[in-house]
Amino acid sequence: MLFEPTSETGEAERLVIDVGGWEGPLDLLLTLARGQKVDLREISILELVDQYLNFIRDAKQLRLELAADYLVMAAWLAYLKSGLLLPRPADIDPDPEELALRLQLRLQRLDAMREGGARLMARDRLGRDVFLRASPEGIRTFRKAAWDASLFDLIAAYGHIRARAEPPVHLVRIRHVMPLDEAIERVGRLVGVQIDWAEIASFLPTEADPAYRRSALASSFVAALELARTGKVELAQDGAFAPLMLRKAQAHV
Amino acid sequence: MSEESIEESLESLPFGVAEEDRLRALEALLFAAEEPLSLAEIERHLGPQAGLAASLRALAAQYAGRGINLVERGGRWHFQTAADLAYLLRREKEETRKLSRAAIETLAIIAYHEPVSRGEIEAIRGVQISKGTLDVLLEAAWVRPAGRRESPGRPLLYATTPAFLAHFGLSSRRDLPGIEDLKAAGLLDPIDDAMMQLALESTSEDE
Amino acid sequence: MSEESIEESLESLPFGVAEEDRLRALEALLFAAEEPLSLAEIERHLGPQAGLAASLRALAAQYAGRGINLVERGGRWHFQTAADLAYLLRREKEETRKLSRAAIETLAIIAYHEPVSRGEIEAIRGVQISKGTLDVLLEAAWVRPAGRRESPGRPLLYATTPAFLAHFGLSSRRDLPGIEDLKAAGLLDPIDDAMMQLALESTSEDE
Repeated sequence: MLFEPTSETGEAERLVIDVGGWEGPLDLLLTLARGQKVDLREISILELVDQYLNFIRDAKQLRLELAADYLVMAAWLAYLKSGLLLPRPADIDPDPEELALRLQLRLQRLDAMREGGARLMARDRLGRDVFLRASPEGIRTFRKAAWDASLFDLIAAYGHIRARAEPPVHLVRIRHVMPLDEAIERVGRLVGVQIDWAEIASFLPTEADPAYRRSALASSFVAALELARTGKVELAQDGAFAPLMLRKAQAHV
Repeated sequence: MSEESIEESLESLPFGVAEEDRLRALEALLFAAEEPLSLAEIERHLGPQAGLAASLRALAAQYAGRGINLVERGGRWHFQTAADLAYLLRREKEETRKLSRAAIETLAIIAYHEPVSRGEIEAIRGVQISKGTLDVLLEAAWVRPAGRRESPGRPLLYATTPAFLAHFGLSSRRDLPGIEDLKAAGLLDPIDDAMMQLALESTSEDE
Repeated sequence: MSEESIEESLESLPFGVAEEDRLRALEALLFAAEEPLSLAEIERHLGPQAGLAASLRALAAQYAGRGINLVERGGRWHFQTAADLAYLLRREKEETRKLSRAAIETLAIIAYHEPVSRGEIEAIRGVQISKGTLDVLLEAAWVRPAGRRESPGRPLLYATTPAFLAHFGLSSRRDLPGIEDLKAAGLLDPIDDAMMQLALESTSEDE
């Protein structure tokens, strides 16, 4: 057996491979070409074709089952042979001479790769001829994280948690106001002791809180209207935005 | 590299073979060995060697002062890198990384409430914390386990470390601003939410 | 790997430090490394090095003829035992796996022609290759997929790896046995269409 059978052998070519150890028709051709014992560049293609066709014929006589690609190659070679031997028009395409040359190149190339593979395998190979250290310590870079966080980040984060944790409570401030009842009572009382016209502002409390004074003014105004409606006070104003004057209702004559 | 093969005469480096060849063989043998080799083991490979110990010492002398040294430990020989170069082989590289939002919040809670259990941290944050979050803080040495609470489940407690104070420039935890300070600084305003989001969420792969 | 590691390494081997110290550092680093180291990887550990390649060559020269050699394989450097001492070391080493003939040829075709498609490999060998053949080479990490050819069908291409060069003791693909002669003879020219055609006419049980 020339070569070990390989995993590539299909069931159909098994017998062929087992007999000759070829991996496909090109491999067989190369083996036959090598048999001519000349440089592959000097090979006689016609002789090679005959050798191949003879091999196929013999194989058939031995009832060896040949894979289809061996037969395809045989047919192609037979065509090539006829092209090379028979007179032919000059412009036939493809030119049989060129086809022959191409076949030769293919054989050379396969041969070169086979040779290259063999020479690779024969080199001083790591783990077979040359050795590395069995258990190197290894070189390591430990990544140590230097965390980037500032005090502000920290306290801001805490503030954020607290803000998030305490649901916002909406407090409405109790504002200092003068309710209407109180204004009516107060304006009624003050007007009672007043003889003449007086500005509404003079009825307001003297407290400093401007908000309260504004509230008192509004309440007192509404109170004055109410008192006028019920006939307890009289109102007078010289013009728009002029001071509002009031006095106790006079007995009508 | 293609000195084909070997003069068979070297087979077991018998007497009389040049000392240099023996040193080469020892070098290769000790270099490729899985373990430090005793004299007996060396002889199992090279054949009986007269004056082997002397050869080893001679080889060790050749390597003295180099980046690789030949040393004897308990009767076994091996090559090792020179002790003063160890730092080249094991180096620490600092990498600045931003703490995730989950981590900084967890750290803040521990700082303000320590000692505090994980459950309490989660209650305060209102969010579960992943194991990785506490691991980051433990690894940074800002947080340490601080015993267990004597309550059902005996939960592990966490507290901050001196390294935490050092990193954040605090002389003690009392230096942390109180709630009133935070309020005054506007840090409790809900309005800050969006801003915090921006500030902290830039790196939050944590949860 | 992050690159921002350079600052602190300068302190270890600053410029102007004696060449001898650099050689020591290189020795130690290459000795301890688990994989062959490229110049870039060496600089990652030692910091930027002017004239690093020259130093490595100088170190390799110091080790030439010794039992251990410093070699460059595909731009990566490592120590290995001298080839002529293989017989001393081999006995306890496991036998390297025997490659099938198909695998050897396929490997050679890839190495000499890379990048090369499966169809081209089949054209050269004149036979279909089984999936297992390429798998063996891929598994040995001698061969890697190397993109696709921008031609109809966009076939996947294969090329060799640094591990291939290291295993077979090649500094680069230029060291492939006889590659210059084959190139000159036109035997490494691209596989032409006619040849592919011929290959495709063969039957296929494989695909």
